[in-house]
Amino acid sequence: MNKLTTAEEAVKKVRDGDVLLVGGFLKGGSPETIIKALLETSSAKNLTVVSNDTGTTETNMIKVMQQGRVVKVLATYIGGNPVTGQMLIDDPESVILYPQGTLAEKIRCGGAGIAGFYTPVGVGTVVEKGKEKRVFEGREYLLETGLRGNVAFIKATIADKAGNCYMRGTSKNFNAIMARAADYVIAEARKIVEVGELDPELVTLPGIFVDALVQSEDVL
Amino acid sequence: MNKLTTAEEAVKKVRDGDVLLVGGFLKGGSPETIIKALLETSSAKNLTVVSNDTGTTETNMIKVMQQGRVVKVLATYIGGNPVTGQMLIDDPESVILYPQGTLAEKIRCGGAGIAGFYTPVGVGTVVEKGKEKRVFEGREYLLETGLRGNVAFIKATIADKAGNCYMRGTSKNFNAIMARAADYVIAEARKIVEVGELDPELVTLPGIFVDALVQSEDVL
Amino acid sequence: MDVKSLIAKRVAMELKDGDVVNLGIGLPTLVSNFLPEGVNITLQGENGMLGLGPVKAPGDEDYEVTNAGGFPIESLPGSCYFDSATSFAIIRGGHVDVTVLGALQVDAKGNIASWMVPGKKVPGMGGAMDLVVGAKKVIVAMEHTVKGEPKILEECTYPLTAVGVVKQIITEMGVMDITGEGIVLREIAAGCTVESVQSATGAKLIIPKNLKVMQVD
Amino acid sequence: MDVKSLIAKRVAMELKDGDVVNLGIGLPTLVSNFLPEGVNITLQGENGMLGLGPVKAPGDEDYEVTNAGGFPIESLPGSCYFDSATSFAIIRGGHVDVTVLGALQVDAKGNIASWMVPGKKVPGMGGAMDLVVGAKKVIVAMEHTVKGEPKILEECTYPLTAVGVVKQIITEMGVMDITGEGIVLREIAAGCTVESVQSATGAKLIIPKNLKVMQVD
Repeated sequence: MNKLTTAEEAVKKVRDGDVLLVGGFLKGGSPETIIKALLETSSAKNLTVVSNDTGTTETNMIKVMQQGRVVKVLATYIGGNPVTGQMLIDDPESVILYPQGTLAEKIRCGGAGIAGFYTPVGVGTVVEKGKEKRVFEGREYLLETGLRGNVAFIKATIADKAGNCYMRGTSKNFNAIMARAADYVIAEARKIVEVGELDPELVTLPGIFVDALVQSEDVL
Repeated sequence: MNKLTTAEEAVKKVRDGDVLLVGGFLKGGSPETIIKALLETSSAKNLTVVSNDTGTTETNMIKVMQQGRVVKVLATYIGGNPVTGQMLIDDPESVILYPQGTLAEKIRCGGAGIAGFYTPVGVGTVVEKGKEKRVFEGREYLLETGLRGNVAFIKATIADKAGNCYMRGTSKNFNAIMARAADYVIAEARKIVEVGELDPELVTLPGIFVDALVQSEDVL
Repeated sequence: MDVKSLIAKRVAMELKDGDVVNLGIGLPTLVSNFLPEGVNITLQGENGMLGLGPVKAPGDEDYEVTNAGGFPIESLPGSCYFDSATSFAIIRGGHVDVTVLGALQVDAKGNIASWMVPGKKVPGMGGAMDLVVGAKKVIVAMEHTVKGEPKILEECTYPLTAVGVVKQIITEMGVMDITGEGIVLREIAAGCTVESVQSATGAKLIIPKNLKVMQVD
Repeated sequence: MDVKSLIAKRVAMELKDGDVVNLGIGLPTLVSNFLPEGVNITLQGENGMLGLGPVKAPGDEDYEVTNAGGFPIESLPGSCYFDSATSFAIIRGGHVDVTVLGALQVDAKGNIASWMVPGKKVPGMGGAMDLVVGAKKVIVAMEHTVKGEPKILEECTYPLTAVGVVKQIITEMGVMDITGEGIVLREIAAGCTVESVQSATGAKLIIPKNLKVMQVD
């Protein structure tokens, strides 16, 4: 199964109203080639973006947001993207902030068939608003639920044509987990090799999770 | 921090009444050198053993159990160890069986500070007995809680002296997760190298989780 | 062809190119021997692997790469490995397309009993409960009866592995789909009659107008 | 020595050989410059790394190995990398010995407010809530006041990062432990008086008999 295609072709899967899981941590491991294709060749709107940070002023997501196509954001830190900051000011309901570990775990659970989990993080803060609080062994925890997306955009360092991805260093971040929690997964890779050329022990993400593989232009 | 010691020295940390998390999947990745030291040099009793399978007739855990030192077992499959099978017959409360993914996730949560999680596995079976059942989006789930141990026994293929462990192939199994969920972790490695000699990308288990490192006799 | 191979061969015809498949121990492991031309599947081992190859010959025993039965196996190009929590995140999360397993009993509601016989030594459920709940499609591959007694029932009497998960049953007598209305006999083995299949089955079979003969070649 | 370096140097003295430490952005990152002889620590980056080395010089920018501020860094021998879920499993699971971070406000109950000022643009909490709840010891390293106003209070007025998690506060005026009785001034900076520290503090300080002078050399 050769999953190789172009970013333009792959982003055609994004529909109006979709929830997009977008990997990366600030500039690190950000799937810029795919986001650029979304920016330039897709007209999908009313999008929800789930991202650690929605990038920075140097990355492409801010431009998609400037097109008014993103109506909701789920993130942990938005200090690098003033458009997201402004969205939160204009409509506090449009940007939901989570503790970083809670967002990561919500996504992991979404991909792992787990409906919800109890975390001690956020107890006694604004994060607990509207959430069930429960005591286990004398300590309070919040119930957080699993999170999935329609499409995930992720970046790898090396991928084979079956979609097995090696994500080097800290570029694993949200890339490795978001790819497991979306119905359709688009991966860009800096280098693409034949099946069998990637050391099995270096596979960060099994190829079964990847639907479309595109060559990264590595624009950062 | 050189964590290198002997198995005999390391198992002195095991106390009467401890919960032991024992890695391995049947013979694969079983920490036999450490279990052998427990068998031959420790007198700790009233032990609870958490293990995928409590090994086979060819591995050492069965001998520890024959010494009458294991009073409780948490496992998923015990078909390879007739002593565990007999324990279950003699006292159904002494052997708790979990679906394999549930046991794995309980241990992961124990190590990850998550008090509990909702899984659809086991609904409508004997596994649901005594557990909270809850509906999320029309589907029933069981609440399972995190699980931790006092001491973990694990096996690695290569470890550096700081305890960073590479577990090759399917030997990762329960080894990689149990080491994150115990107060004291003893790792045996088939090969031990200097810090810096192990490729960071091959580290299955960060060294911060390992307290004592011993040379595996690789008895299997 | 022996009965087990016949069943395995018919199961193999249900698999699609690209499917991620978990094969239970015993008869189901035979399925990979009978994949149709052009159908490449990826085998998942719940002990932590994707891309399982054949079992190794005795003497070449590497216990760091085994299948879920604990036997050393070959690793195919494009394979990878992971810990047990990650393995069951894959399974529970719906990323396995098909799981094929045997059963002690299956019933008209799609319930399956496959892990213990009351009064006998209990081996444990291993990964079976996770697999049947998590996989997108569950196929039970088994002999139609045991010692002449039906294994396909109106309602399972043994402790369940899961509720309402089985989509299809394939035996040496035929191919059955489990539907909201009950068990539909889609295909019948050459040499069987509807009456003979029904009499070997403990649940009422629905016989469709387009009942076909089970083809395994 | 400037005030920030002084604070960082005193914080470094709290770290023990072998500690796993997460340093927040800003002043806390300076701590690793001042580790005492014989104290080797492992730095954790919540973006997915253990064994962080120094920030790289501009021009050598590898965005696949960064710190949690997004800056390319060196990787030390014995380092390793992991995804965000695994990183926070490490943090939430209590495997980080010490987290050092700045704060907007800290109070006598160990509450900390560090992520938003009401009425100002909200950057988000990032990993701070997880870090302060998960770490075995939380040290707040900050300047004692902001524009002359106390940051150490009886009760935080800004939205909290977490409840009852701060164990120690280190400022240019002293070292304070948060106890069940309130804030104990353990060490006082040379040149300060108990009165000057108290007047810069919005909570009643408990002054122990063995109050020491803060040493940073």
